[in-house]
Amino acid sequence: MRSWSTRSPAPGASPEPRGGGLGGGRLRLLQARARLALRSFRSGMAVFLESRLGLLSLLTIGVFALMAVAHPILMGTVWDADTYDPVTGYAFDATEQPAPPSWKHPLGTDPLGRDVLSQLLSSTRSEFALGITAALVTVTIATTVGAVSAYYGGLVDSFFMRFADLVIALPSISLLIVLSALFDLSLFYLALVIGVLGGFGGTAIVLKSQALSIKVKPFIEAARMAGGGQFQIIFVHIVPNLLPLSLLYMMFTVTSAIFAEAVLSFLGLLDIRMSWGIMIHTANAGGYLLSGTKYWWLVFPAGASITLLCSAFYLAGRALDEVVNPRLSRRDG
Amino acid sequence: MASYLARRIAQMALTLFLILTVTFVLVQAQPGDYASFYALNPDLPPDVKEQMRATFGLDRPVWQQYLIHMRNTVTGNFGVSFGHFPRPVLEVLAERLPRTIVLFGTATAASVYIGFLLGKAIAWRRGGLLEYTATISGTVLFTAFTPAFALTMIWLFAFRLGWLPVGKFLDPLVWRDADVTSTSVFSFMLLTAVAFVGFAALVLFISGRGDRIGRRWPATLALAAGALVAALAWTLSGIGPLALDILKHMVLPVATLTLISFAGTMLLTRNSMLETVREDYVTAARAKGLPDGQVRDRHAARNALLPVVTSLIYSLIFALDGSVIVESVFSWPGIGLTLLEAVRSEDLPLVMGAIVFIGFLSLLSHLIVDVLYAYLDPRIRYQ
Amino acid sequence: MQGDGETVRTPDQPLVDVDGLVKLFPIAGNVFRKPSGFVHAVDGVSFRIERGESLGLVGESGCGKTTVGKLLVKLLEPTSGSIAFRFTDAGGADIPGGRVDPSTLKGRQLRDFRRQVQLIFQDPYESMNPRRTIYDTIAEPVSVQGIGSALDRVDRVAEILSLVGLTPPSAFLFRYPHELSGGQRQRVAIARALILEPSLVVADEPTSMLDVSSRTGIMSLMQELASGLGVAYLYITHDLAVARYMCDRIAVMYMGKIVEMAETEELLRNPLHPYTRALLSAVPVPDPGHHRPPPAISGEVTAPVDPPARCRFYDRCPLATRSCETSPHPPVEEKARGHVVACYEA
Amino acid sequence: MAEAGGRDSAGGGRAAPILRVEGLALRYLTRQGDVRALEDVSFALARGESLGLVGESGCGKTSLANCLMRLLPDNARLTGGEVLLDGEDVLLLSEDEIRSVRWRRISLVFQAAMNSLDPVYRVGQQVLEAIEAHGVETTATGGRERVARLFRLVGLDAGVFERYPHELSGGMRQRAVIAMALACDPDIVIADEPTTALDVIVQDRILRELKRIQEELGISIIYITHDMAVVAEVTDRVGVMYAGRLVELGETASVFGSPLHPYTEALMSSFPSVTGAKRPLASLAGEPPDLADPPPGCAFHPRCAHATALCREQRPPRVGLGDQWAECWHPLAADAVPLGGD
Repeated sequence: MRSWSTRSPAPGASPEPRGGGLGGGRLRLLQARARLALRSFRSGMAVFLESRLGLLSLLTIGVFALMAVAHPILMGTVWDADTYDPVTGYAFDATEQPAPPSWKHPLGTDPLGRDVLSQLLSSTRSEFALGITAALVTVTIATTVGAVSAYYGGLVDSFFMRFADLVIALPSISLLIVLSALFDLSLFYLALVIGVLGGFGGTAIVLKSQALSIKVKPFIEAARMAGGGQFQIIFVHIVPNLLPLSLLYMMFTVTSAIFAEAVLSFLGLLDIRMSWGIMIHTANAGGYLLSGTKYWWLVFPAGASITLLCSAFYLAGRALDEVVNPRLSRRDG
Repeated sequence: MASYLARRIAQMALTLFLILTVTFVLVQAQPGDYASFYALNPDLPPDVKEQMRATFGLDRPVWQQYLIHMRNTVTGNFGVSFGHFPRPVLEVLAERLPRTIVLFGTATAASVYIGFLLGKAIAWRRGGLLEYTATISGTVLFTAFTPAFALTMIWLFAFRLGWLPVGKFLDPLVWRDADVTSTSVFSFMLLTAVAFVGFAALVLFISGRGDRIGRRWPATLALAAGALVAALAWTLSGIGPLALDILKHMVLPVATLTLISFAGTMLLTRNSMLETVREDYVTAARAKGLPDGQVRDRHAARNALLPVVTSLIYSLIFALDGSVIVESVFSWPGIGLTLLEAVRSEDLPLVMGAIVFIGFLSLLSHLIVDVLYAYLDPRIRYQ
Repeated sequence: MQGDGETVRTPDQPLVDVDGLVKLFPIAGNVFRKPSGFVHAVDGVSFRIERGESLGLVGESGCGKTTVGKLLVKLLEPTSGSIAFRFTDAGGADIPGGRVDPSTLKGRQLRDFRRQVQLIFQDPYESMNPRRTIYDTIAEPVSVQGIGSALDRVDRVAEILSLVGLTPPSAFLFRYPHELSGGQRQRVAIARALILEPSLVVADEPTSMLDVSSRTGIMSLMQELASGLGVAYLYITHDLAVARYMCDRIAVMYMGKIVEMAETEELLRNPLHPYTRALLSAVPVPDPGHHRPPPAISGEVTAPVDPPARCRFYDRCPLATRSCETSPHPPVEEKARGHVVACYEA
Repeated sequence: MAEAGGRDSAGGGRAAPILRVEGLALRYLTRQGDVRALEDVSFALARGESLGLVGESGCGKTSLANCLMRLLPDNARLTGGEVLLDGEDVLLLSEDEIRSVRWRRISLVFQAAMNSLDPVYRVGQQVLEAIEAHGVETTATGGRERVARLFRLVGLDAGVFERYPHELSGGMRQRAVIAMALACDPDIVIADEPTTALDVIVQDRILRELKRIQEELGISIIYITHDMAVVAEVTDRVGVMYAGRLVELGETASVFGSPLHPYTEALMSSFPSVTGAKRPLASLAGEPPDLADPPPGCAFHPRCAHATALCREQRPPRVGLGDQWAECWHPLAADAVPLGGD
C-alpha cells in the first residue's frame, strides 16, 4: 500500500495536523453521529409540526394511545372484572339494558349489559396492536421487495410485479371476506394477512418505482466504483432512501388495517372477542342502529373512534409526506 | 401505443391466470376438502352430486383438478350454486353483474370528477379556507367507517326525511305489471351509458383536431344533442318509469360511495398539481399572458391528470371494495352482496365465482385506465 | 488475475491499451422484447493512455464518450474488443497481478481492480447518497475494501479532505452533501476517487455543471493532484477549451468512432478532420473583437442506430465525395507524428 | 442615484431606452430568513440593443428576468424600485394589465426548452395559444400561417407544427421556443441561458440565428448567461451581477478590454479559450455569499484580492470610465472617476 506521506501535498492545500483535531477516537465518531441524527430528527419534526393537521393528528394518536394504556390500569384499580369486563361483564346496577350514560357507566351499557367505555378502551389496545403489526409487516415486505426487484430487474422483477398486480386486482375487503369464509381469522392472522396484502400490492409497486429512480442515480454507480457488492448497494444505499416513503405507507397501512378489521367485524365474519367493529355489529344486530339518536352511545363512540384514529394516521401520513417530499413544501429553500 | 396495450393485455391475462390459480389454491388449502363439502350438503340430490363430482374431477389427482378448474373457468362453468339451487353460478352472477357495474361505475365517475375539480381548486389557491374544509371533511369521509356512514345516510334521508327509498334496487309496486326483467333494464341503462361515452369520446376527439384551442361550443352542443336523443329514446321506449325507479334507488348508495371516495382523488390531484405548477411549462404559459384559468386548466391540471389517471386503478379498487360494503348495507343485490351471502351460507361455488368476477372486473377497469392514460399522454401514445 | 510473476520494467508499455472496443445497446422492441435494432454507442474505438498522462475524450452529447468511460471502469461490459491494463508500482516496475483484463474480473479481483481505476462523475448533486455524511461518502471505498481500522479511516478521510482543499476537515466531515456547494461537492467526489490512490481516474465532465469560479478551482486541483500523485486521467468533456487546459492529448469522437487524435496543441492548431474543424470553429471566443466564420457543417447529430457502413460523418461532411458514399468508414491513419485521423479527404 | 450607463445617450446615440430599471430590490421569504435576491439594480435597455447579464448561479440573473415579467413565486416580495417599460411602471400594473404586457411587449426564451414546452400538446398549438391569447391574429388560418412564418424564421420545418415536444431534438426544441417567444412581435426578448443545454455546434447556430432575427426585426434582447464567451460574441453591452447586485455595466468591448471590477476580471480570466496563447486560468477562492446573511460593505470583499478595511465596512461607490461603470472602492483602471449621487 502506498502512503500519503511519501507524496508532497498539493499546493494550495494547507497542511493540517493529522485528523484535523478529530483524533478523539470512536466515541467522538459516535457522538458526531448522534448529534447528526438528533439534528435531522429536529428539523424534520419542525417541518412536520408546521403543518397544523400534522400536529392535530399526532395529538389524536397520542390520546388514543393513552386510552389504550388506561384500560388495564382501570381494570386493575377502580373497575371490578365482574361488572366491567368488556366481554363477560354485566352491569347489574342498571335497570334495563342498554342503559344510558351514568356516573358508573360514562358511556352507558350495551344490549348485553356490558360497559361501553370499557369495551371502547380495551378495543383501542387491540386496534393499535393490529395496525402496528400490519404496518410493520407491510413495510418490511414492501421495502425489501421494492428494493430487490428494482435492483435485479428481469425475472425477479416480473415475478413480484405480477404478484402485485394480482393482489391489487383482488380488492382486499372482498378477498378478506372470502378468506374469513374459508379460514378462522384471529386478530394476529388478520394483521398478518393485511400486512402481506399491503406489502405485496400497491405499496410494493410504489416503493419499487422509487427504488428504480434511486437505482439509476450516479451515487449507486459510485458505490459500485468503491467496490461495493449487491448487499452494500441494496441495504446501505437504496433501502435508507426508501425509508421515508415506507414510513408514509406505514401510516396508510395502519388506517386500512383498522378499517378492514372494523368492516369484517361489522359483517360478523371475524373470530375475535371485542373491537370497535364488533361493538357496532352488536348494536346493529339488535336493530338499534336505525333508531336514530336515541341509542347514540351504542354506535357513536365506536364509530367516531374508528373514523378519528383512521383519519389521524392518514393525516399524519400526509403531513409526513410534506416533510418527505420537498416538492410539496410551501416555501422554497 | 398498440405494442404498449398489447403488453398490458398480455400482463393482465397472466394476472387473470394467477387469480384462478390463487382461488384454486385457497380452496385446496382450506380445512376440510371440497369433495366432502359437496358430499355433506343435504340440499343436493345424489345425481347432482355425482354430476358435480364429474364436472370438477373431485376424485382425480390435484393437478388434474387444477387443469379442470382452469378449463371450467375459461368456459364459464363455475358449477351450481348451493344457495340458489339449481341455478348455475354463472347465471346468478350474470344477472347481478350489470347492477354492480351501474352502481360502481356511476359512483366512480362522480367521485373522480368531483375529486379532480376540488383538488384542482385547492392546489391553485393554497392555504385558503376551502383547502382546510375540503381536506378535513374529505379525509374524515374517506376514513369514515363505511357501514356506519351508510346507515347514517339511510337513517337521515330515508327515515327522517323520507326523501329516498330505504334500500333494495327497485320498488315491487312499480314493477308488478312490467313485462321486462330488471336485468334487461339494467343492461339497457348500461348500453346507453357506454354508447354515450363512446359518442362523447368521438366528439371530443374530432373537436380536438381543430386549430382553435378555445372554441368549445360545438362540442358542448353535440354532447347536449346526444344526451337529448338518449333521454328521448328512454321516454318513448315505455320502460322509462322502470328505469326511473331504479335511478331513485341508486341515488343514496351512489351518493354514499361518492362521498366516501372523492377525497382520494382530490388529495392526489392536489399533490400532483402542486408538482406541475412548478414546471417550467406552467411558468411559460403564465409568461405567455394566458388567462389564469387557462393556465390552470389547460396546462397545470391537464398534466396533473396523468398521475391521477394512473392511480385511478387504486381508486377503482377502493370503490369496488366500498361497493361490496355499500351493497350489503343497502341490500343492493349486486356481486358484492352475492359474495357476502354466499360466504354466510357457505355457498362455495358462488364464492369462487364471485371473487373471480370481482377480479375480472378490476382487471377490466385496469385496461380502461391504461387506454385512457395512453390517450392522455402523447409520450406513451407514440412510443 | 493473470499475475505471471514478471517484474521487469516495461516503460514502453502503456497503462491502458484499448483495442477495437465496441458497445451496442439493444433498442426495446415488441411484446417479446426482441431488439428492433442496436445503438452503436461505441464502435471500434482504440487508444492508449500512458502512466500519468491525461487523454481528453471530446465530442457532442450522444457520441459515446461516456460509454467509453464506463467500459473502462467496468460499469459496463463491452460487446467486443479488448481493454488491457498494466498497473505498476511507483517506480514503474510491474506489480504482481498488475496485468488486468477487466472483462474477466469478478469478486475479490474486481475489488482490487477498483483500487486502481476510479471514476469522477459529472453531477456533483446526484453522485452522492443524500443520506450519508461526507465522511461516509469518502470512506466508503476504504471501508468496503476493508483497509485500515475505523479510526484510521477518520484520519485518512480528514487528510484527503485537506488535500482537496476542504479545510479544516473537521468542518466538513460530518455534514451532508446538500449542505455543500457544487464546487465543494465536486472536491468531495475527487477525494472519494483518490482515497484508494488509483492509477487511472476517468473524469466524466467533472466541471460541466459547476459555476465558472469553482470550475477553474476544480481544474487546477485535478492537475495538481495528477502531478503530485502520478494519476493518469481519461478526461471526458464536450468543451474543447476545457480539454485544452486539462489534457496532454485529445481524441475527438463522433457517433461512436474516434475521428481524430493528437497532442492537444497540435490538434487545436492543425485540425485535419472536417468534424474537428467544425467543432473548433463553433466554440465561442471570449473576445468581443474576434470574429468567427460559421462552421462548415450541415444537419444535426443523429443517434447511431444501425448506421450504414460508410463514413459516419458522410451526411454532414463538407468534403464528402462520391467515393466516400460507397467506401466503408475510413480507417484511422497517422497523418503526422502522433496525429491520427479517420478521413479519406483530410 | 446615478445611472451612468443608462443615460439617454447610452448605446452610442440610439433612441430613448425602451426599458429602464431603477433601484430594483427583491426578497424571498424563506425559513432561513429573507434572501436578498436583488439589491438596487438599475440599468437601461435601448431599442434594438442586446444586453448581456452575466454572473454565477444564484447571483439574481433569473430573478431579475422574472421581475421584468412579474412572474414571481408567492414568497417573493418586491421591496423597492421600478421597471419602466416605455415610461410605464410594470410593477404597478394590475394582474389583467400585466397579462397584456407579457409576450406582447416582453417575452422569454426559457433556459430548458424541453421543460418549457408542455409535453401533452403539439408544438404548433403552443405557439398558436399565445397568438390567440393576445388576439394577434383573429382567424384560424391567419394564426396557422403566422406560426408557419415564425417556424420558417427560426429555420424550422412547417411539419413541426404537428409534432409533440418529445419528438424533437434539443436544437429543434430551442428553435420552437424561440419561435414561440417571437409569436406576438414583442419589443424585448429575454433569453435566459438560451443555449446552455445544447452542444457547441447547435449553440453556435442558435446564437447566429438569434442575432440575425434581432437585426431583422429590430427587437431588443437581454441575454442571461454565465458564459463570458457567449456574451462577448452576441451582446452590445454587458452587465455583471454578483450577489444580487449589478456590479459593473458597460459596452461589451470596453468591459472586456478593461474591466473595472475585480470580479469581472476574475470571471473573464477564469474562462478558457481555444484560440490565442494558453494563458493560466485564475480561480476565485471561496464561495458566493449567503444572500440571507450577506457580508457588510462590498459583498465581494471576502473573495477579493484587493479588499481593504474600507471594502469590509462600507458599501462601495459607483465609479465610471466613459459609458462604463462599476461599484468598487478600488477599480482596476486608475482613471475611473467617482460618479455623483449615492
